[in-house]
Amino acid sequence: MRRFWVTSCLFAFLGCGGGDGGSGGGGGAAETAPLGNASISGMVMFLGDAPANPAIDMSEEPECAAKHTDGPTNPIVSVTDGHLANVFVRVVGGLPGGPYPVPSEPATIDQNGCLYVPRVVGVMVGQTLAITNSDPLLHNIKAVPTENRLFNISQPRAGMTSNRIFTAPEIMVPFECSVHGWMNAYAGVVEHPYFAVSGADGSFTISGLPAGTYQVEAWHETLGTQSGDVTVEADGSATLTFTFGG
Amino acid sequence: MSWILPPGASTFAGDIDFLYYVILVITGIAFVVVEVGLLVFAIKYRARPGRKAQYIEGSIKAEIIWTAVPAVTLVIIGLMSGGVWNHIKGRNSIPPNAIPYEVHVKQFEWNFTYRGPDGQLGTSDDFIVRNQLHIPVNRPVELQLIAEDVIHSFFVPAFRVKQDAVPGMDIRVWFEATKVGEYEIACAELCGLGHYRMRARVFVHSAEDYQQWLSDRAAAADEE
Amino acid sequence: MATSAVSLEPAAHVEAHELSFLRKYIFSTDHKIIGIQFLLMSFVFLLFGGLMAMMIRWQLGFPERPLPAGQLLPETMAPGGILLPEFYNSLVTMHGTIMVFFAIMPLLVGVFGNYLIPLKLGAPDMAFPRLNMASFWIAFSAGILMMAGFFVEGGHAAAGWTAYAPLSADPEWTGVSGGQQIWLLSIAILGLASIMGALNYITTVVNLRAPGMTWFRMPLSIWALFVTAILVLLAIPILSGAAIMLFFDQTIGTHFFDWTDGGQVILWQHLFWYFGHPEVYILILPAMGMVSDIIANGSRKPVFGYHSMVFALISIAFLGWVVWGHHMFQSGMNPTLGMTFMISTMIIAVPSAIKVFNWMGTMWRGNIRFHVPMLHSVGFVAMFVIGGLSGIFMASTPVDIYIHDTYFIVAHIHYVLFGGSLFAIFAAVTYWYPKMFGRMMNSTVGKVHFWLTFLFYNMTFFPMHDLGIAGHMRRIYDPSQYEFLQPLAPLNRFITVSALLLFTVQILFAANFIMSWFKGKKAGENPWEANGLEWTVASPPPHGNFAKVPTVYRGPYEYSSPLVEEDFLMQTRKLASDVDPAAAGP
Amino acid sequence: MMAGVGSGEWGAGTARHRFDSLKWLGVVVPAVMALSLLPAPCSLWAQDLDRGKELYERWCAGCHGDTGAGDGEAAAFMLPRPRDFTTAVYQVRSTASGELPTDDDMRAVIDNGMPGTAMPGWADKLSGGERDDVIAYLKSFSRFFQGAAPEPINVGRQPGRPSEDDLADARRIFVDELQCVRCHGDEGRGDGASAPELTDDWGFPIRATDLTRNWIFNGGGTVEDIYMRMRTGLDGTPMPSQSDAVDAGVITDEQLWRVAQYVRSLSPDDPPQRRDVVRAALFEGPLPSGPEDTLWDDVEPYYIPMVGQITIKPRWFAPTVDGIWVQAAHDNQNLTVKLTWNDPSRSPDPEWDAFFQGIVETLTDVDAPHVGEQGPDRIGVQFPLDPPEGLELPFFMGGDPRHPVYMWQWTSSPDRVREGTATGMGSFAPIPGAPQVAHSATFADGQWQVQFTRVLVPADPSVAVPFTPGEPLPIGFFAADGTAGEGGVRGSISAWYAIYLDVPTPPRVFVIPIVAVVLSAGLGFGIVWRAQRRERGA
Repeated sequence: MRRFWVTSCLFAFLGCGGGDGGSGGGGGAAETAPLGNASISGMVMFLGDAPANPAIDMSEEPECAAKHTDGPTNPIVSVTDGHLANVFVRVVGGLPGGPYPVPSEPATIDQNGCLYVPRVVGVMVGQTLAITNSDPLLHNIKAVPTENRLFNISQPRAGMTSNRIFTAPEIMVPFECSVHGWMNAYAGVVEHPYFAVSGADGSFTISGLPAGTYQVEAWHETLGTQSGDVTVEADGSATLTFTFGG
Repeated sequence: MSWILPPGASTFAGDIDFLYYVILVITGIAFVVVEVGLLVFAIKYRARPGRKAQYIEGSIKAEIIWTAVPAVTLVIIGLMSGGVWNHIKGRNSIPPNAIPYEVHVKQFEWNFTYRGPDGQLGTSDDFIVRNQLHIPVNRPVELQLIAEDVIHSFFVPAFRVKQDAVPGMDIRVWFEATKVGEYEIACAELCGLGHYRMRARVFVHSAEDYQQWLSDRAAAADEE
Repeated sequence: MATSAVSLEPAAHVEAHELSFLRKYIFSTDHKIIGIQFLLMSFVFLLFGGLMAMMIRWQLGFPERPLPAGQLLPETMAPGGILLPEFYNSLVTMHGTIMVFFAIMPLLVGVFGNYLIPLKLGAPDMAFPRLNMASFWIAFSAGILMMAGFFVEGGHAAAGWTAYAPLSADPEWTGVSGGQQIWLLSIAILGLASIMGALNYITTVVNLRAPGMTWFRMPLSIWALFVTAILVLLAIPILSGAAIMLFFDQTIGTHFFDWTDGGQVILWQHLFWYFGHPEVYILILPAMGMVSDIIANGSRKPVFGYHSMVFALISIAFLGWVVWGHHMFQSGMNPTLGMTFMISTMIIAVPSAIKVFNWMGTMWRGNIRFHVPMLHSVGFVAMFVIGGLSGIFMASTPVDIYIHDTYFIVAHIHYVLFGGSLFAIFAAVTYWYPKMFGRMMNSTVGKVHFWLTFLFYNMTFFPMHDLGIAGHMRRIYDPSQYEFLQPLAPLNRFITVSALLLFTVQILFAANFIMSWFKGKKAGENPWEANGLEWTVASPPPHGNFAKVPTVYRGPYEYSSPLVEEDFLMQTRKLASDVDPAAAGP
Repeated sequence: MMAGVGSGEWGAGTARHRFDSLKWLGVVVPAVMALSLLPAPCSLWAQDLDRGKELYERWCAGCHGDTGAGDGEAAAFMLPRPRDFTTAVYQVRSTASGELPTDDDMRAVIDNGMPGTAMPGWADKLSGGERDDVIAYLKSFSRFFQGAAPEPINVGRQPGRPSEDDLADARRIFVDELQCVRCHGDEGRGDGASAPELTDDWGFPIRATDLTRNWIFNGGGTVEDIYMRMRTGLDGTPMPSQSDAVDAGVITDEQLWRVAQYVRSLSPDDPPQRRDVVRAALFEGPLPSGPEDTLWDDVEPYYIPMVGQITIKPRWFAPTVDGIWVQAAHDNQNLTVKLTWNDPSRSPDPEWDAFFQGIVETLTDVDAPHVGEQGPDRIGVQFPLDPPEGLELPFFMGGDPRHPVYMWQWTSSPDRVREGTATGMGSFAPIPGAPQVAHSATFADGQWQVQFTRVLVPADPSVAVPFTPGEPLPIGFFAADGTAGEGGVRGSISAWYAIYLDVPTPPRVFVIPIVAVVLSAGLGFGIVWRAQRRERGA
């Protein structure tokens, strides 16, 4: 009990958005306090043996191939001992009304080794999405949303950055690169800050929540979506596990 | 400055280059005649005080000549071209023994589909190689160009082959490489912001190398 | 237009009724003012188109090198001054569009159609003056709209001036939506203007010829403009229709060109080129006509084979409708059609050949005065020949397989449109400038400008043939991506430098044009000692052109006629032997 | 709420249901109308204590305590302490000193929070009705509210814009008559002579407000707010009401307004905007030689908000420094960075011992015992040691083992700067050898100004970051105030920002094209002009 009040009030004190890693300390300092500081953390598991990811033929893109020492594969379903990465988890029900503070740090996607990194990214409506090119060759970023405005821009040189802002929530905005057909990424555009993407170890954390019962949905590009309900005491971390495959 | 065509590497090169040089010579002559004529007249008949131009309204004979001569030459060129054109692009020009490939063309990639071991296209053992076309030498190949988004154009300068790939149309192009080696494939029709980089390569193998490559590749495809 | 007030003052005093400045120079119904309005507008667009060409050339000559002052361009076009591929495509598209639709076409048809037809036919004005005014202001607004496209989100149209579907039909492929739609709208609106103009020309030529001005006494320039007007009237509606169809595909979800929904991709090409090839002749016939006038005047000789020249014009106009397919040899069109189109294309070369030889014949045994217009006209013939001959390579379908969509085509089109049309335009502008503004353009500068232009022009475009022969594709942003193009880099740089020089020397023309307006030598009624009706009136001609309706006694090319002492004989001059047209009859 | 009213007043046990519903309506409709139309005081009767309690315990009790005594779980880590509602002593009021606040007053604080304290604003988190209920519940903590109807004091209107003389006079009153300077300091930075001794009515140490940052004034930063605070005082704090002075005729009401205007004038017109990139201006001439150098006047200052370090233990929740002004300049040889921040004390300072002790006693610490004695004031500037690959930055506090940072650490006593690397907060490893970072620091009127200067290219790039003009480099800050018990990792920190050393846009970029155009145009026109002259000559 005690610990919670400590953290809670000092978050209120700091007025920072949920204290997630780098941005936590001061990034949000300019923004208003979070609704709370309960957090939902959990795991995305994958049952059974994962489908093999297709190999990518990068023989015509030596600069990229060089960045993949062991033959490049397309991380569509990336499972490490039963944990599933690149799952977009977000709260879909039970939230008090907004508006929610928009973080000033941009969400980021990099094009590195002819792959989008990360493959799945979450971004808030109105938040900047910074798209960079780390490869010394032409990529074009083609987003074909349904709710937002489509764009198709090129980055012919390494080190280029383009910023885009989505104006409407959309699950998910698909990204392609027409030069490299295998390159895909997905951006989940949400109007609240309560989302996360499962890491390599399948774990995710959604923090800054007020106490309450929430419906949480997990999305995967090929394995579909799942949802679960979870109740968080005002004192933070409830856990939630999603299981795909099997 | 060179008006010499780069070396060709397919059976078409001979015919096309020959026609090209024929036209080059004919037009060259016409070019010289006209330009020199203009120059000579310009100097010879430049205005001089007290001299008056000769009042000539025309000459039917002359005009008939310089109507007939170009007309005839041009029609001859046309007829010469016609044969070659039919041989290359004509409806039934594709040799029966041509090896079929499917080429799925999209912004901004060439995806070449190869027959698997069963020697049939459109079966499960087909495999796709991106931006690489491997063909045997001295053997006609037939490409079915399947454009998936916009119009692209399959262009191999060394083979003197160019054919638009139009979405929604069944388009086939054939050629027969005559020199082992590696050549570049370009997209010749503006197809978007990556058009300038829509590059692929043709690898012309000797017959046995080709078989070797094919089996390696099929094996690799199996593992995946 | 404010400045034109100065130059046109002389016209003012003869005006029966004084008009407000606005009515006189802005919303004027006087064909001469409208012609000059077109002239100024087209020159501005010529400048824009030229600047775009310079950017394109820079990118090709020095890829990866920041454009000088490119930092002034927004991030979405050239971050750090280095052009982006999508912006490069927009440039390529707009260079073609601006030059064809807003520079050359209005210069030839808009300017000289308006200015010459009534004057040379002895008419007081166009048949429909207000329609005439409307056609200018509609064209003007189309131009503004077209330029506006650069400032919309997603950038300007990037599908080439030929706007091939589906690239132009679906924003998904280019990322351009607003720009492409603006492009289509602007083209459709411009089409309206062109049609208005064409109607006006045809009606005027048919109905407003002065007594004695029979069909075969019309100057070739008028013949050409007349034929052109017919082509415009028939061709432009097809483009407008196609543009509107594509616009609907873009906006309200029709599927004319959408192959996934029963549309036909290649339909656009057929529609576009069915308009497009006549368009090519729209862009060259008036030039041929005016050059014929000027060469006759310069050589002080009648045009060699006037009648065959006329028939050549007409036959070109007819054949022009059955050759559109030669733009599509490699498009997957039925190869048998390829054969027919090849033959028709070969045949259409013949009339052009006739014209070239007749021009030479005109100079033959002449007494050639090399005034600036004459220089440009001879330059025209010399360059047009190259453009015509290089066309034969493409006409031969097998050779076309190789050179189609390469720089050989680029060279060809520029030899026809720059070496051809633009030189003719320089000739015509300098030739009729005294009539338009009452002052001569300076001839020394004119000659310097001609020779420098001629030199740099050839340095720029002739090597492009060699690029094409080496297989250099057109419309590519960065040639260095291909191994087989890398050896051509030096040649590309050479071309770029030449192009920059070519662009720079045009300053001479601009300066000459502007300064002669105020300070040029005063011109008499007939500075070139020519025969046409326009030379019988003051320079510039008063409102209503002719004090009394002129009577025409002979054809326009009676130079060095044995009947008279001096070496020209005006169409209106009545000799003892002449009978009045009433008796003679047309 | 309708339901609430319905069940609460009529639903219970009456027999005739048809009439019930009618009566129910008869109350609810006016109630709803009242709620929507009437201002807070009148809406009292519609408030719902039960829900107020529920809301209070959910959102407020953690700090303010279940009994409202301001002794919640977290209270012990806060300074200033949460309000004790049982005493009904409220700082922000529109009522005379010692009076109860009106509901509007309480609502204002709940809506906007108390900037610079742990009290957040609730306007966008609780509905209007909910806040009314909470207010009702708060008042139930103290019997004083029973039947009380506090009246706002009536104040005149603000006189027009102050003239120079008005402000000068106001300044005189500020200094001599009302002697605000005794606590708030000569420059109003809360560094007055008696600032160190200040405690609130509960004996907790309390800061004299820094009057140069009106965006964190409790009760608002407008002239009206300031005037009202002066008239009514901030009950429970040393801030007295000046009404008596006015009534006694020591100063006129207008003069008080002028003072309010003067105080307002101490703060910038608009609160500083946080910007992500600090631009280091390019100097042609010499760089500023010290913090006082007037050259700094031309260099744009950037405001960097700071927050308590609450991630690494021991955490710190009540930092002194909540913002730093950063200015930077370079001359392609050296980069110089000037940091300016307000800190009432030049630590360590015996005068502040009491305050220091107060804090140490007040703030029970969860994580670690407090340092025994005042430490120095400290400032830290950090850069990622390795150029960030992609967009991955070191952990924003002192880096992490994989991504070390390069740091400048300055202490006020001894007055020195140390250069080093760190792989996490507190893990500072000084770079051996001669320091490359020169510095000079001045303290005056509760404000530190520290200037760091270093060559762009360090001797050993493996331990020190090179600064490259034209390439943005991440930069972060750490600050600690010794007299406030800050030290070690206790203090305030910033997120990552970026510093960008301006590069001159090569003038040729703009000049050459213009020159080229002018030249060639000039040439062209010149040629034509000469030709025309000859023409006329001929």
